[in-house]
Amino acid sequence: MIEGSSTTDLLFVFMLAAFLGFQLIKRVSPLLHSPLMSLTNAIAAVVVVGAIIITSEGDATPLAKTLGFLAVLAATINAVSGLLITDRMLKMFRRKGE
Amino acid sequence: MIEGSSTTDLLFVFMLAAFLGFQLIKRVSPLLHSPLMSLTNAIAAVVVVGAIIITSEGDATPLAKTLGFLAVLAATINAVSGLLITDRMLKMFRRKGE
Amino acid sequence: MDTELIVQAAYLAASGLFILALMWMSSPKTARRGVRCAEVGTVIAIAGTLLRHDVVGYDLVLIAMLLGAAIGVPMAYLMPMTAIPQRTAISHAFGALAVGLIGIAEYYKLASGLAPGSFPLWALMLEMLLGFLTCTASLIAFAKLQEIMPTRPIMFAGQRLVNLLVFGAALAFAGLMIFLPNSSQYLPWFVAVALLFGVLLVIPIGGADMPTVIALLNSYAGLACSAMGFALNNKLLIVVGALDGTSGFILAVIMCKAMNRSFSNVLFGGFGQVAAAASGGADDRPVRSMSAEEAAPVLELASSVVIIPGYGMAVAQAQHRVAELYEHLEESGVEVKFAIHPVAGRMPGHMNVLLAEADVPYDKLVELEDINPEMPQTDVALIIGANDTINPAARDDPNSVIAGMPIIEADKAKTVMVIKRSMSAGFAGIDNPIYYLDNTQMLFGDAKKMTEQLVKELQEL
Amino acid sequence: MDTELIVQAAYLAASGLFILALMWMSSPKTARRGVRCAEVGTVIAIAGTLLRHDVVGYDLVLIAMLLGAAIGVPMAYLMPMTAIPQRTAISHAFGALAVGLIGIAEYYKLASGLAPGSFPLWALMLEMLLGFLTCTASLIAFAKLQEIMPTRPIMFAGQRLVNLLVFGAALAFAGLMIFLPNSSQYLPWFVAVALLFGVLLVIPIGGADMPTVIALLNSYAGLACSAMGFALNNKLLIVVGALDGTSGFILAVIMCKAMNRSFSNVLFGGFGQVAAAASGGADDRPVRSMSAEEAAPVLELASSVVIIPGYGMAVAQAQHRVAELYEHLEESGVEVKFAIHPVAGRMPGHMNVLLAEADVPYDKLVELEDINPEMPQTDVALIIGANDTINPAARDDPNSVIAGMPIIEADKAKTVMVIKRSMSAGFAGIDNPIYYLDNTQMLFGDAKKMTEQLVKELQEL
Ligand SMILES: NC(=O)c1ccc[n+]([C@@H]2O[C@H](COP(=O)([O-])OP(=O)(O)OC[C@H]3O[C@@H](n4cnc5c(N)ncnc54)[C@H](OP(=O)(O)O)[C@@H]3O)[C@@H](O)[C@H]2O)c1
Ligand SMILES: NC(=O)c1ccc[n+]([C@@H]2O[C@H](COP(=O)([O-])OP(=O)(O)OC[C@H]3O[C@@H](n4cnc5c(N)ncnc54)[C@H](OP(=O)(O)O)[C@@H]3O)[C@@H](O)[C@H]2O)c1
Repeated sequence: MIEGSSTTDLLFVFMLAAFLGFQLIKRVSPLLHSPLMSLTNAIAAVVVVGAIIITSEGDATPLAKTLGFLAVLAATINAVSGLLITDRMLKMFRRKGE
Repeated sequence: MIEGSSTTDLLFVFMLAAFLGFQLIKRVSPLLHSPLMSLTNAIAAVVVVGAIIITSEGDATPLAKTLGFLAVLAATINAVSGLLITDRMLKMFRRKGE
Repeated sequence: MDTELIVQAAYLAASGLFILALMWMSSPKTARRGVRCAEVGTVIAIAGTLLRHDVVGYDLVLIAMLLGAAIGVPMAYLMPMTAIPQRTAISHAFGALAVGLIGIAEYYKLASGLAPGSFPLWALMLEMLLGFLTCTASLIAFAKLQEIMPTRPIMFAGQRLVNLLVFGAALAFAGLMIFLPNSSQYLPWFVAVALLFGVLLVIPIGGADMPTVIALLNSYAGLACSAMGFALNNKLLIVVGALDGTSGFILAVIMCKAMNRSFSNVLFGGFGQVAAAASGGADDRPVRSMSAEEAAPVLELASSVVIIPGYGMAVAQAQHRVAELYEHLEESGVEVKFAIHPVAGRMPGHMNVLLAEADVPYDKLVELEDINPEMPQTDVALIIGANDTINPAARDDPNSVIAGMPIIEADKAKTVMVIKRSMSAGFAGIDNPIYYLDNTQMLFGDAKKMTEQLVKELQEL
Repeated sequence: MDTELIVQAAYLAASGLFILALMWMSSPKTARRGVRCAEVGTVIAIAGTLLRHDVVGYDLVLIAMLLGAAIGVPMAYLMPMTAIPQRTAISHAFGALAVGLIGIAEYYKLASGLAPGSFPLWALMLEMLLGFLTCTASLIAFAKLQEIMPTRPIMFAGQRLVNLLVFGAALAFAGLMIFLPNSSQYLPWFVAVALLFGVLLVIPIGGADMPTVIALLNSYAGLACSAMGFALNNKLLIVVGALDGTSGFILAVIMCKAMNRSFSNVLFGGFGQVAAAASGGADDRPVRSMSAEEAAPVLELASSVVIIPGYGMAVAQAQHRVAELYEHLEESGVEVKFAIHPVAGRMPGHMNVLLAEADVPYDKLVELEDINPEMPQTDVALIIGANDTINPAARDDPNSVIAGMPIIEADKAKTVMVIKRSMSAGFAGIDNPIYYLDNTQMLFGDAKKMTEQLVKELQEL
């Protein structure tokens, strides 16, 4: 197996994901546009993955550690509050009689 | 740049394309299910790409050349007839007054 | 390195174009643009491949492509629209054969250099298995649709066991070739077993169920294409295969749903027996019948008519006459609509293509969910060669073999007229209570002749 | 090598889960399942990352995550629903900051090892540019929404030129750092210029237009995340970024369409001026007004009432009272529906969230296209704090600033009742002819107080 991916691999992934995002979002009911915004915002907090790597590498410089720490903190706040608040909003949507 | 892709790259591409296919096909109007079948069939003829490589490599064995030749032939027939017939079908769909 | 970049860019562009092609198939207004995209995509993919530095001898390829085009073009223009299901089947057979043959060539080329049990070997074996079984399965489907072979399910004692053994053998050979290096001597056996399995898979299925099988084979062919992409490290093939695979799968699911059959029923073969078992029992209750002469004034005086076409219209090739009938009625101020059941005919969208061919505008074609609420206000429901798709037993009789299948509720119209040749049953092989209702009139005769007569009577009125 | 496989599998699974999450957001029935998926996806992504063999020191990461959770949880539960737009803005600022900071750290680590002009350098610079500009832009948007800053557009002479120069400077620094090895001394400058550019982008935009800006910033944040994925060779980040980017983009387009504004109008900043220029001109034509006491019996006797909420309901936090009013009317046998305009309020879906919070069942909320055909048969259209979204000038007056914006045709109802505090204009700053119609009655007052009174009167009837 080859480590790392070629640029064209990454471009394929990006193109497919963009088309997919387009199809998925178009179908979201306008009823849910507010929770959608807060969900995508929360999902984007997955950049925490990059922040973790930067912070905890063996050869991380103090600067990298500081920046990484802040990034992990910011991303975690987003992920946690974003997901919880989306759920809180969605919990309120009820059909008649539910 | 690294030549060739890792297996996980390919799996990412497959997963995204499958999700995308699912979203796209679900939206096709039932009116067009027949042309859709013949279009996807025609698109699949892109395996001709693999057939060309097999046939025309410098070190291709006679067996590979024979098999490749047949494969190119079969795939080309599919591509050409499939695309033309899909278009022929679609040309017939008209709105009132068109 | 630079040409490699161009090749990859070509593949990326081609993938994007194929995706756009499917996206634009969502509506008849953009669908032809979609086909243009697919054409450009194919050309770009081929051009990109010819640029590759490992591609050196062009002669054979060009001869094959010219020959292919020379066969493909007339094929596309001469094919009658009624033969579309057969064409799709035979075309799957060709496509799958190509995949299988490429698999063989690759195996001879690559296998010795690959580690036993490595991923590309798995992909190669899957590619060949799916390719060859789809090839013969599609051929059988073609033969059944073209009625070269008996369309009834072919059954024999111990069939399940035989199928299982053959499938097991295919897996065993595949396993040997994946884990034992230099075991290419098994390849011919493996191919033979895969081809045989394809035959076994389809023979127990009745001819009328072939459309579902074809959609499923479409899906298998797509998976084979993806497997080839995995083996050759080609993302374009993976994308196209995945799109194709999901397309076939979803169409098969839609058909199953519209027939209220379970999907596993299809996946594990062996259906069509239901239809074969229950033979069409026409019973002795009286029915009312009418001649074209009597029917024409009723149609003319109606303010709304819903035409419900079915398989009979396709068999009789009556679509052009039906279109004439529609035009005459519209001219006399009758509001005419067509009600299209998702599985009317023998393939998805069958009625739509035929009526489009006869120049009926597509905004006159209404889907099941939209037309049913209007049926009670409809003066005449004119059924032309449809049977199961309007059978009220599906709605009313929980013991019917088609119980739960959604139907067009023609029986709710004020008057029901049925054009068919006899009292015999449709595809599901069961009786239809709608024929015995008080408001039903049978117009016995061939769909084409009867509509022709109706048009003549209308002209004379 | 083996853990690498597990890590990649975790990323693949997380991507799939995020896709499912968005897929299930399509309907309120499955949306909560979608959030579950997103949660599991995030956990899997983090767990996979912690397994990587280049990740060795856990302490800092764990502290940061615990701290983050300790801040995030109370934030989520204490946030009032009316503050959602602000929260989204500040959360974008945090997210984009994280992306930018990671970019800096990566640059110091990787840049010296990369060839000048190579692809990862491009990706890194794009990541930082988008990250930092989104960060300050979101902060300004937050400040405007929270009214810490003046909400009116801030303009100065030569603004366009300054913006252009700053953007040019950012590109110049980026170019230097991409093509000249060891030019890390420019990094602080680059960051400063990117931060400044974010500020400049948003200050000329009026506070009321912030929702569109926020959607667009969501899209930028997504692109930054994808760029980071390209730089770090991480497909999960690319997928998430692309999903996020398209989501923000599509929402922005939807908002623009519903306001009949061109999209470039948003992209190049500088809007909101229209609203600032045309000042709300109340003219002297007479209007009819009514007290709650007079209005209650009219509502009670109606057989159908359509409630049309707008920004005023949100400002007054009147949703709970409105829900009570709805219940009372339903109990007295009146058929009540809510008509929801796509840009009513100040963010997409604003009214839906507020009414859902007040327990109005969502099947009572009807979209614009579906309610308009019913308006002429409606007895009372009760407008609560909406203005532009029901302004008939958009339909009738081609010279209006909102000409062509789709509206809810409240003026077609038999009686129109309008709850607002004065005759002053709405967001677009223009007069509304609906107030002067013969069938219109104004109910002057705060939305919350007025609905409260209506409920009281209804109880006493
Ligand atoms: N569309 C698909 O994708 C698909 C796929 C798989 C299965 N199927 C099955 O196919 C069936 C389709 O239903 P359907 O209502 O369209 O048709 P149907 O139930 O198969 O009935 C067709 C009727 O047409 C009559 N007919 C045959 N030839 C005729 C002619 N020349 N002139 C006039 N009438 C003629 C036959 O009666 P006479 O012999 O008395 O004339 C028969 O009753 C469903 O059961 C469906 O499940 C469809
Ligand atoms: N939703 C979005 O995503 C979005 C995004 C960007 C822009 N916008 C814009 O926002 C506008 C939304 O339209 P809209 O019809 O909802 O609202 P609007 O046109 O902004 O009008 C709101 C009305 O509510 C009244 N109001 C304010 N506070 C009130 C209170 N406490 N009690 C009672 N009434 C009160 C105001 O009149 P008084 O002062 O006389 O009370 C005002 O006329 C559109 O122009 C849209 O283009 C929306």
